[in-house]
Amino acid sequence: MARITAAAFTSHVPAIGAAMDLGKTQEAYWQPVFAGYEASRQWLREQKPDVVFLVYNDHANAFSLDLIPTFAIGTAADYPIADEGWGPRPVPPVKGHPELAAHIAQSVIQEDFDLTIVNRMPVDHGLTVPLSLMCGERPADDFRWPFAVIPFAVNVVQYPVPSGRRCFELGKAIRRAIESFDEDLNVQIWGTGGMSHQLQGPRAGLINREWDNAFLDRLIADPAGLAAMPHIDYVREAGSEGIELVMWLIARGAMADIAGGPAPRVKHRFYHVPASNTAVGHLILED
Amino acid sequence: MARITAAAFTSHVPAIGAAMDLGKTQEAYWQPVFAGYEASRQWLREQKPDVVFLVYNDHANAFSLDLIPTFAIGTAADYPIADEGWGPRPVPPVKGHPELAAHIAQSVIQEDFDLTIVNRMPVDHGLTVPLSLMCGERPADDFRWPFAVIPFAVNVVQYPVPSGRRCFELGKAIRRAIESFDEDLNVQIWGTGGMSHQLQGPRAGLINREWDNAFLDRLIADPAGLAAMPHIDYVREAGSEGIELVMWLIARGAMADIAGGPAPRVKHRFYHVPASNTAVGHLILED
Amino acid sequence: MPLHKPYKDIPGTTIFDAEQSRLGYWLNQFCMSLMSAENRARFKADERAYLDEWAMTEDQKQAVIARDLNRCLALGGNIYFLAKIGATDGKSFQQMAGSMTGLSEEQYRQMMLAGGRPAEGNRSLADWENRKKETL
Amino acid sequence: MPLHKPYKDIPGTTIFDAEQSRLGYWLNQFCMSLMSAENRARFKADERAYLDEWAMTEDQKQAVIARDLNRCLALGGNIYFLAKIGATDGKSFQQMAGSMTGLSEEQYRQMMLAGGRPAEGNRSLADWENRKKETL
Ligand SMILES: [Fe+3]
Ligand SMILES: [Fe+3]
Repeated sequence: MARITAAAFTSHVPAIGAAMDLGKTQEAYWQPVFAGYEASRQWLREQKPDVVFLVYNDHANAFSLDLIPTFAIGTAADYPIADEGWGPRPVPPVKGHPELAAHIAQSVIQEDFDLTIVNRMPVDHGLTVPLSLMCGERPADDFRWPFAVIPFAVNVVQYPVPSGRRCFELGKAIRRAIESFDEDLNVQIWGTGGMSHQLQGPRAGLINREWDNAFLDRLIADPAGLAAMPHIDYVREAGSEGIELVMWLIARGAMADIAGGPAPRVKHRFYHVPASNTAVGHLILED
Repeated sequence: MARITAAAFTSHVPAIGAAMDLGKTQEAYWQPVFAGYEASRQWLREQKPDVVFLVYNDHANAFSLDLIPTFAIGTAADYPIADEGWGPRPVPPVKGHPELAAHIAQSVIQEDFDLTIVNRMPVDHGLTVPLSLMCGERPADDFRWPFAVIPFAVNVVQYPVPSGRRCFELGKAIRRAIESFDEDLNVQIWGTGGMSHQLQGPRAGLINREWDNAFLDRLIADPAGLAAMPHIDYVREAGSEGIELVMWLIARGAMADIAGGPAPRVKHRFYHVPASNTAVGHLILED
Repeated sequence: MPLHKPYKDIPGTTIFDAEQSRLGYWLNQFCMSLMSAENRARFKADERAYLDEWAMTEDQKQAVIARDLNRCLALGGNIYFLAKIGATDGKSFQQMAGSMTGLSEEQYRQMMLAGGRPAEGNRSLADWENRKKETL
Repeated sequence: MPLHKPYKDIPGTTIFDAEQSRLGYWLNQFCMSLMSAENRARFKADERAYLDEWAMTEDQKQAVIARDLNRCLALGGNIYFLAKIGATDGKSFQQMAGSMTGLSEEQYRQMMLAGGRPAEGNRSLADWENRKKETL
């Protein structure tokens, strides 16, 4: 039986990917960011997940205004790396897990989540930066990610985006789906995006350290309460792009305690300002 | 304030479109089918809706296997006619209602329906055949449809399709959304597809007159009960493509009685076998 | 626990679920390409060459060339996609559906005119098993 | 009753809702086209000619040519789409974001290093109104 063993949460700032791709990780500006992920890389090597269910948002790369799915699940065997305008990142292509992905899609659609199923989709920094942060640079002689990935894209670009509560409920359904899959798989679920940041308008550069840390506290100890927070609070307190944090509630909703199990263990917690325009937040919870 | 004044239900058999396009409507085979819609055409001319919210399914024309939305709402200003393999039907292009469509999308997404918003989409016989049946041939000197259309595409091609109950609940939410739109609009909602038919395999040609008529009876008098019917009953009793009938529950769920108002008036009811492989069912309910 | 698939009990019917969809991905995408007149012409000019442009299995290509729609279904095809092959051949949906039933075109047309295939005796695998026994 | 838009109260911020999306459809689709190296080269070779291929308003074209991102936002642009213009120019996301704030690139970078723009005083239109009054 497949089981969710841990959840990881992390910002997915594009500049972090660029810093890795351009060999700047030891520069004074970037060194503290990457230091915050050293323990995580070690942890991930030990955990050896078979599959990561990776919740992120596309940033106008796979989806234009022609078609905007609220929730899109990737059921493909592989996903190319998007050219976001700077050329594609020099990272390995992403291998999917079609069987588990299709199983999850089938299960949660039957639980009234109206997913869009996607079989062709380039993946952007929202998905590849978390992989880079957590896995480190991929060596030329083993240029692949060490596990399969199920991309799960959430619309947080055009309003209205799904509510925190909807995301949290979806997480619960995803847990049930994964746990009903026959094959013995070690599955992690990652929530990405955030923390506070605003990339647009005269208010760009907004950072709210206090609010971000309260968000992390509540994500650990009061996720159901946190899921009730309305969108306007995210935007007002954490910047227009801070809304990405609703996606973390999908991963959190998929953990054991929400299904009546024991509370998760906090394996790692990290917070840093700034990375480009953004506050970096990171959390690992083990089930 | 926009208001839903009526719901119409009809099969959307492609051969019916072909019969109209090829001038065969007076042939003995087709004459009874079109006779069943004469009263409807008169009724529609009198009703003069501003907008028809048209629930249908795409038949592998707008959506390939690359991307399969469970529910897709069209918010575009216009929609071209699909070339389904025989060349596009010679019918007018479809004008949308972007403002109302976007309003509905925004409203129901906030009510936890995970729609996909679509701004570029060719429309196939699922949408154009009901328009042709209800409006009649369009004269060369007024080659346009007499109202705006909001296309609402439901996945009934790849399993799992949404449940009857989900469709019915969505209809309720669509009603609330339409009634909260500021402009004074006469809106109809149409449910299309069905009735019993199976297009594939050694069992192709299945028709179930008794079941179809019981479906019509319950759609009128017991829609909530009907919405509880599981998919397997549709497939077993009404053929593999009979599953399209779940879409009728969206339109039915949007009617006044479901929101606590009076029961609808049955303006017209028609049933005929066969049109090509399919039983033709048709119903007009006025609020 | 694998997903519950009650529809496996319907005789003579292939439900297009995620499993079939995976199997038939390229077969169906090939069919989708026949939505343009240009591709239809290219396909008709040299079926084999056109099919070889797609990552389909040899079985799938053979089933398409043979216009064996039942085989196409078994190999992951979906009827709405497959219909585009029939459209390219100038066939109606009734001709396509009939071709899968073992009836002649005229027999199928007559069956439909007479009210179609009844649900009675066609609801379950057991129904078809029983019929086979009676026929023996 | 029109939809409730509480986010209209956030200062210096344009929330990309359905209304903005309609306004900016072609502007954003133009931006999306810059995802291919070939299109980026064509755009750089003759911006005006490239823009004229799109059903954008003259205002939108002018705002793009001027690289006035705030104006682009007002005309329906979304920042993730607009970022592709910056990418084409070889700009980082920080340079783009900074360009909308009225600060110099260096001032913006320093503000971020010092912990970013505080939420305090930037939560509502009233906050900004009050600040303006104090400055007078
Ligand atoms: Fe992001
Ligand atoms: Fe249909």
